Amino acid sequence: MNNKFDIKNNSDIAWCPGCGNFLIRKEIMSVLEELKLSPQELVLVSGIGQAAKMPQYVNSNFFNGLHGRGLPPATAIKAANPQLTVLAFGGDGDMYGEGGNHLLHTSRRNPDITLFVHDNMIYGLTKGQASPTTNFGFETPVQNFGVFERPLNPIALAISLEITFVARVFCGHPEQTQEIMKKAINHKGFALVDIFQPCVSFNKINTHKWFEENTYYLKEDYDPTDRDKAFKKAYETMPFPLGVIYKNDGRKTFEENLHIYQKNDTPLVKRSTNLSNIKNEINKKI
Amino acid sequence: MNNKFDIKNNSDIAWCPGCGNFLIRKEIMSVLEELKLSPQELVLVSGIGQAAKMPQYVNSNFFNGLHGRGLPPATAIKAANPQLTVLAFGGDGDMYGEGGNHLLHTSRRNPDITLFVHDNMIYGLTKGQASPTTNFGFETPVQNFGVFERPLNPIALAISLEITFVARVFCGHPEQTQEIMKKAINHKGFALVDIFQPCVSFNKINTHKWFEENTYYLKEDYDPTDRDKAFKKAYETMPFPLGVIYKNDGRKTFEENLHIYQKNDTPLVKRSTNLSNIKNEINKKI
Amino acid sequence: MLSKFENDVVIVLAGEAGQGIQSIEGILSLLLKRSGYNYFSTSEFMSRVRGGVNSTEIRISSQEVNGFRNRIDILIPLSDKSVDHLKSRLTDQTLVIGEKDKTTYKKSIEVPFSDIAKEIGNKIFSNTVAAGFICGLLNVELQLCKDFIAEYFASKKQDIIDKNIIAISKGHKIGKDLEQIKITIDKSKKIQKHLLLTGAEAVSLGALAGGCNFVCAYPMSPATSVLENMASYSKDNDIIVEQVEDEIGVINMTLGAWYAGARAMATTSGGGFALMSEGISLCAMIESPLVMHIAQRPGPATGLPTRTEQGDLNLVLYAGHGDFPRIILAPGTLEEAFYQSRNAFNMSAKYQMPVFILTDQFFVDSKYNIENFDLDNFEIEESIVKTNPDYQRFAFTKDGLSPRGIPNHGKGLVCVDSDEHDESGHITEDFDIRVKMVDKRKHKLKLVEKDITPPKLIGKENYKTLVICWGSTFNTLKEALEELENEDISLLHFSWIYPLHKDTFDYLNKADKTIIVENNSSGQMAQLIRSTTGFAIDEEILKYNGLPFSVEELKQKITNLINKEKK
Amino acid sequence: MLSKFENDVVIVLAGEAGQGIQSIEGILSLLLKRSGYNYFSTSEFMSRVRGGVNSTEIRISSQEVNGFRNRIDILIPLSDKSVDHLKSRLTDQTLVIGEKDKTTYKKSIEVPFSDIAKEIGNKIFSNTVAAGFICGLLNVELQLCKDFIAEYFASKKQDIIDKNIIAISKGHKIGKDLEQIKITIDKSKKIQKHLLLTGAEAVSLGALAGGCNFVCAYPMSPATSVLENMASYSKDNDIIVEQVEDEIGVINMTLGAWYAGARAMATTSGGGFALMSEGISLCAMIESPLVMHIAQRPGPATGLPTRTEQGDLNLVLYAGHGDFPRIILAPGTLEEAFYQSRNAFNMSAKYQMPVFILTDQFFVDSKYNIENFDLDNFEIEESIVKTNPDYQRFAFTKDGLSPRGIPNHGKGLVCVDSDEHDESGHITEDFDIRVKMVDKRKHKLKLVEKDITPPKLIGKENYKTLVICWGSTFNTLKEALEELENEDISLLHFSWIYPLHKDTFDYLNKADKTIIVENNSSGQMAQLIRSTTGFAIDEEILKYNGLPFSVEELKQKITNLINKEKK
Ligand SMILES: Cc1ncc(C[n+]2csc(CCOP(=O)(O)OP(=O)(O)O)c2C)c(N)n1
Ligand SMILES: Cc1ncc(C[n+]2csc(CCOP(=O)(O)OP(=O)(O)O)c2C)c(N)n1
Ligand code: SF4
Ligand code: SF4
Ligand SMILES: [Mg+2]
Ligand SMILES: [Mg+2]
Repeated sequence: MNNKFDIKNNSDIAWCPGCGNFLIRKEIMSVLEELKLSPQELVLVSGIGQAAKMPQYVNSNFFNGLHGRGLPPATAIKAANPQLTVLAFGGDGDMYGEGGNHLLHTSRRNPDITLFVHDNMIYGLTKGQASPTTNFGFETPVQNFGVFERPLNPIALAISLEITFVARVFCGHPEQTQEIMKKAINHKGFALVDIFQPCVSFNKINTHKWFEENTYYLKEDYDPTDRDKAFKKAYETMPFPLGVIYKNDGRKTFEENLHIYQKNDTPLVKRSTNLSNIKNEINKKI
Repeated sequence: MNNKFDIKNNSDIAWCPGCGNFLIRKEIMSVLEELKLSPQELVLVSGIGQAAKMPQYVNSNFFNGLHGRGLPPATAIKAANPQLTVLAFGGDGDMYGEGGNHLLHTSRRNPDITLFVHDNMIYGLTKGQASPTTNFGFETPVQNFGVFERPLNPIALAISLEITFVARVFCGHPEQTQEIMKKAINHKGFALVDIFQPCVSFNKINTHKWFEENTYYLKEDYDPTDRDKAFKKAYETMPFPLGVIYKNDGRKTFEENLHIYQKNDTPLVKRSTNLSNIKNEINKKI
Repeated sequence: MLSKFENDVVIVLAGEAGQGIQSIEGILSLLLKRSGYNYFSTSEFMSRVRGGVNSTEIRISSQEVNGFRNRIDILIPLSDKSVDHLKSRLTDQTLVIGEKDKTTYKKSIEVPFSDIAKEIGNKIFSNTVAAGFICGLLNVELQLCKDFIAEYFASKKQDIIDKNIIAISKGHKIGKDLEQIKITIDKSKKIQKHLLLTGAEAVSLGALAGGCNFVCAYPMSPATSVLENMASYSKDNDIIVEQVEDEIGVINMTLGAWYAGARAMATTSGGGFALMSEGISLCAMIESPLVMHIAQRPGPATGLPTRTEQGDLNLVLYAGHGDFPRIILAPGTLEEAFYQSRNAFNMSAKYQMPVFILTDQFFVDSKYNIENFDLDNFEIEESIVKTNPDYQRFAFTKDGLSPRGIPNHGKGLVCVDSDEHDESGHITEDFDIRVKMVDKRKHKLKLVEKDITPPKLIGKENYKTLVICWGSTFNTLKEALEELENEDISLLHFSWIYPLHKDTFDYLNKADKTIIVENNSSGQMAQLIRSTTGFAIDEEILKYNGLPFSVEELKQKITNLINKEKK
Repeated sequence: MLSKFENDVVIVLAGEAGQGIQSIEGILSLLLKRSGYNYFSTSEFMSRVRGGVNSTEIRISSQEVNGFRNRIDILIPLSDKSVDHLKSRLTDQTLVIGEKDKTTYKKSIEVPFSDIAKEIGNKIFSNTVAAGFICGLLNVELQLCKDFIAEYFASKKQDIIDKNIIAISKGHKIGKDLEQIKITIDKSKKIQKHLLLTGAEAVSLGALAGGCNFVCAYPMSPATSVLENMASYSKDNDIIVEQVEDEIGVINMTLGAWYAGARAMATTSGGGFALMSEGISLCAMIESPLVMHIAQRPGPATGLPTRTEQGDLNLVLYAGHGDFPRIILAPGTLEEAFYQSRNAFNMSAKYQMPVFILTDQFFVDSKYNIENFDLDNFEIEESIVKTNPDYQRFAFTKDGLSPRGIPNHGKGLVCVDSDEHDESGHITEDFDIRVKMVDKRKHKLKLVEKDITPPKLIGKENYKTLVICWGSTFNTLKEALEELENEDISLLHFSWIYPLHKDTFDYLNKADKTIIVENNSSGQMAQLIRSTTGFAIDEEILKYNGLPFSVEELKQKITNLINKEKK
């Protein structure tokens, strides 16, 4: 691959051979190149997990933070410097488990960032415990009687939160995935792309083949701006619909709503402090 | 009031005169009495906030824990002793803000507990900052340019999570509220009752009158088991629908799913340890 | 009988939450300060929005004495339970002034605030009457009062303004004409130009002056006031203020903001800070700057949420897993709070480590007048470098600090990672790099040494007894020792807690007897001193009922300890 | 040339994650132990599921020596990079045995494990061949091997079982026939009856024996194995095991479980524990029992997630806001791990305070044989009382402990509150009750004193040099000191960390020289000792590259320090 987002030692990647993450990486790099972004203006943000290692393997700025905590720094980075393109990556455990509360509230803020969740329905890095999206009945060394908690439906959740762009893809379909990734990044506002990703080491149920067999694409005439329809789609399983399931344009972003950007779009980080304003503030106390 | 759930020094209650919490307290006490529960078999669990003080003012067992953290202990208490009736109380900040992640995942477990959220659309105890449900444009000393985050829609969220009983009431309507409280407690599985509650000290917008004027009751023929319709209702505002908005019977509860209760319904806390089993476990290591 | 108060009077307002103590105090503080009085106030309140009993102490004095006094000279009870609530602080000299039913104490003067207010048109004016009354007692110029009231209520309707002016005038007259009381306190023109600040305001203004432009917080008493202040400054200053969903979001957002190039601060209390422990560890690993204000309240858990304690020092010292450096400051005065908060930003940016400003409820809610700040000779240091294509965020350098770049400022890439990483910021499991990175982070604490503010010695150098304190107890303790007039006792106050100043041991070792005063139950500062220097402080004066020390109590306790020794 | 190994041989398996080192070790450990060898193994691995290089050390010895050895006698490399990865541990004596392309080291013996496996039918049998080979080297009875394999693969198809039996036999033959190696190690029948356990299993079985019946956790290396063990026990024992959404949920659920009457445990590592800090404070306030296992790994932040360190002692000592008591244990041996974990439940229930069991990756992943446990003379203490109608959860009592009731067990009500509370558990702001409650909680630490396990002294009583350690470093250090054969040096090991045993100072003070050994970068135990006793330990041997100490390295470092002194 001759892509400016590729890294030098790309043979050192710590994922398992055959892991869906390799596909996602290739796809996102293509998209970034196609979008003519520069590594400098791009920031990849993530938590911890196999998915969350993505930033390490893309030539760009990155903030690879704590497990579950990708969204708060991503939001802050975008707010402090809206000229950056900010993409967040995480696993299903990372973003829907440990970090669930940030997902709820990031949706309320609607920052102009894109979140990619590598949904392998398992905790990969910690070697195969159930994640919030693990299927009912799945046995693991911890869930040794099989998972009985209802799997989280991230699409329904996202729609209920009115996340302004909600899509699902399967990384085994590069063309379609790239198309949707592009749309998600171009979308103004918070976008969630739930990526079906096979974990070849710990998820022997939801395999490449399984995803292939249990997904289909939304038709051209599907209208993602219709929330009611979107909900219906969100609950479809076996096969699961792929594509942009819900979309809600026109809502202001977090950055746009911030007072400091109302009249002046210079990024906060490029402004300097105004000493006389500070003095005024102090002298109010006389 | 001559109710066995009333407390001796009920004149010492730390809420503001006129606060909606007094109504909720009265309502819940009536319901508890009506349901013929005993204080001993009842456990009220809460976090921190004005709403979360409720257990202090009801004559029963209680676990008044940390801000945002009511649901995990409630779940554990019910699991350790399913013979107890476990009710959780919290504020909109408590349960939808700080504690949001537990709401997501408690819904997946579906323990047989009831959650009452006193939704006053404000942080009461900390004196008037915006909560996750505060209305758009509301000004506070922190949100001094007005709230611009989209308020959380707890009903839509709850339905998307398939919480098995989702209702909304206005505490200013004791009769209807008690009816629904009763249903919620009797419901087998996790039940959420979002209670519109005026905060007379810090919320001068969403007042008793406002709630009165901006709510209506779902008709008798409304079918709460229809998820699609429930979603539609969830997004209705001004007026907001009151009543049981969504219901999903028949799902197994957390306790029912636990291996230890598959063949034996003696509460865990009443069982004693079996030394020979332990020895067996140890001797497997020879 | 005539009650005389010379050079210092302690007036206490008491009443239910919501009755308006805060607004009376708000009016009085500005009026008294502007008319040239030294002003000090502090409040204690219950964890409720209405009801209960709260009280605010107001001290007016000829000298700048800002200690908390137990003694009450004049009590103005607004509710029935007020006198009972404060009974332990009433003396034979105390005068209780107020409405009939509330003035049953032995020395009482009835002033029907409410009736007067009702005459004016509404009971709500009674607070203004009471404020006027105190101004009258203190001979504040009537015109000043009237002008001030017009200004204070400027946003209200004219009718309300007018009636408040009547109210203040009526109260003023009663106070002025009252013959049973004679208060003689010096005023000064200098004071009129002073700032009048709370601890929270001093911290907030300091942050503003230090270039803070991003504030994240989740509301929590007693730290919320700093959040609210920063929000108020954001009207005229470029500051992003965001209330976050929880404290974990707060710390992670704050770190994201610094990463992008902002100068960010968070404010919280012990319980919220506990939730940030993991994030503090991230801060250390990515060598991010971070300024964090922590206003302590009594724990554990929810504890006494509106009261005061110095019980979170250990938490702040050790929060986060793994070994890493940090700086902890604990201002004793408003000046220290301002300058420390201001300098915290440069320092944190320079050393790329967290700087904690540790206050408490007593400190943030206390208010007094101080000279205006010196803003010269200070610059917001441009600690961010423009990156080259081969930029490495964690480069090993001679001086031990890796130049900090931010995204899209130069040709390089800025990569930070919570895993152990190589110089470029990428994950590594190389054992040697690991060791070098740990050493690099640890070494920064050495670099800080030259910046440490030494502890402040009050009193003679050749003391016999050394009383040690830290943070908010300073003013009260200083006053107590001044009143003891014992030349052999000096005071050592730490406003820079960690790393401890190198002279600490020598200071302690010189004394025949050492006494530490801490507003907690275990002597956490004494433990820190011992673990660092090995020095075991002889005596501890600890308080942990949720209230601050008073001057009287400290005088007593120190005297007891000194006498005990003599026996 | 003949390689002879007497009484002790260190065999290291190395290869990529996923290549099967663990399964070879799994087979070998049981086979060797069951045939009467003293067995020790420990693993180091990268934070990845496939690829990289990991290694497992297996020691077989005549004596029970369970220290980590740096020296490798026989290396079996399964991947190309294995030899390079371990080069610093190879000596002139080291033999590298394996496939052609991997045995380029100076002393190498080629054994074509894969080719043999392929002959049998599939490359995957090569691990069994390798296991058989080592058994052959060690003269394990072939029949034992075959029987064991049949048992081990019992759940597989007969064809697979058969082929594995062929594989082990073929490997065995090669090993047995190999003339270049002669290994002489004593076996013993006694060992056959021993338990073979990892640290994680010892902790887990201890918890089981202590009556643990509720386990909450969020997966986190290296603590997950305890969660998985407990889950496996839940098949035949009444245990609720729940994986929670996050660590905050974990701690709060655990406290809820205790409140209802369960005996609950959580297991985590430093980062997860940091998130529980606020919950620990709640535990203290509601005086709940709590047993928490914390397996340390190198921080800060994500750090080196699969490696080892003792860097979280300070966090565990001080996590949570406010002042309150806790107990910290850190087992040095499997026996200690079992008994401490078992006793933790009674102790925690009795004193109503958190008990932390502090291990680390090295400890939980190490495995060796020990005598079966003594389960007599121990009872799960019924610490729960039946409540009366006037029951008060936080009653002030003579002995300082409030009898603990649970809901619906008796006529009383059980009320617990994170705010400061009165005896009945209801919110209070009464200043006197506050003080009494703080004192009551604090006093429990005094009560604990009589239960504290004293530090263990190995060596003569009249030592000149005292080497101090805690937790997992015990076995390695003990072995190092034994080999030094210096009568003047004794070892003092702390398995009970906090509160420190009262004799600590005397032990230290008796020595001419004190040396502490800690697997962290700042000497956290030394700090604790200093802050508690004032004693400054002379020398620190610290290691923080993510690896455990080895016997060789400790011998060297201690010798250097002793010689330094002599100069
Ligand atoms: C606070 C905290 N808790 C737990 C962990 C351990 N941990 C690391 S990754 C992970 C989950 C991985 O699952 P997922 O997020 O689905 O990512 P995947 O590896 O499957 O891509 C966990 C639990 C951690 N690093 N930090
Ligand atoms: C960890 C933590 N953060 C913050 C607080 C402070 N706090 C107490 S109650 C509360 C919010 C109250 O709002 P809500 O939950 O809506 O309850 P209400 O008082 O409105 O009933 C907050 C932020 C706390 N106690 N603990
Ligand atoms: S464990 Fe699963 S998700 Fe992780 S790298 Fe391997 S295949 Fe991919
Ligand atoms: S602040 Fe609001 S919610 Fe709290 S008690 Fe007062 S009125 Fe009720
Ligand atoms: Mg996953
Ligand atoms: Mg609220």
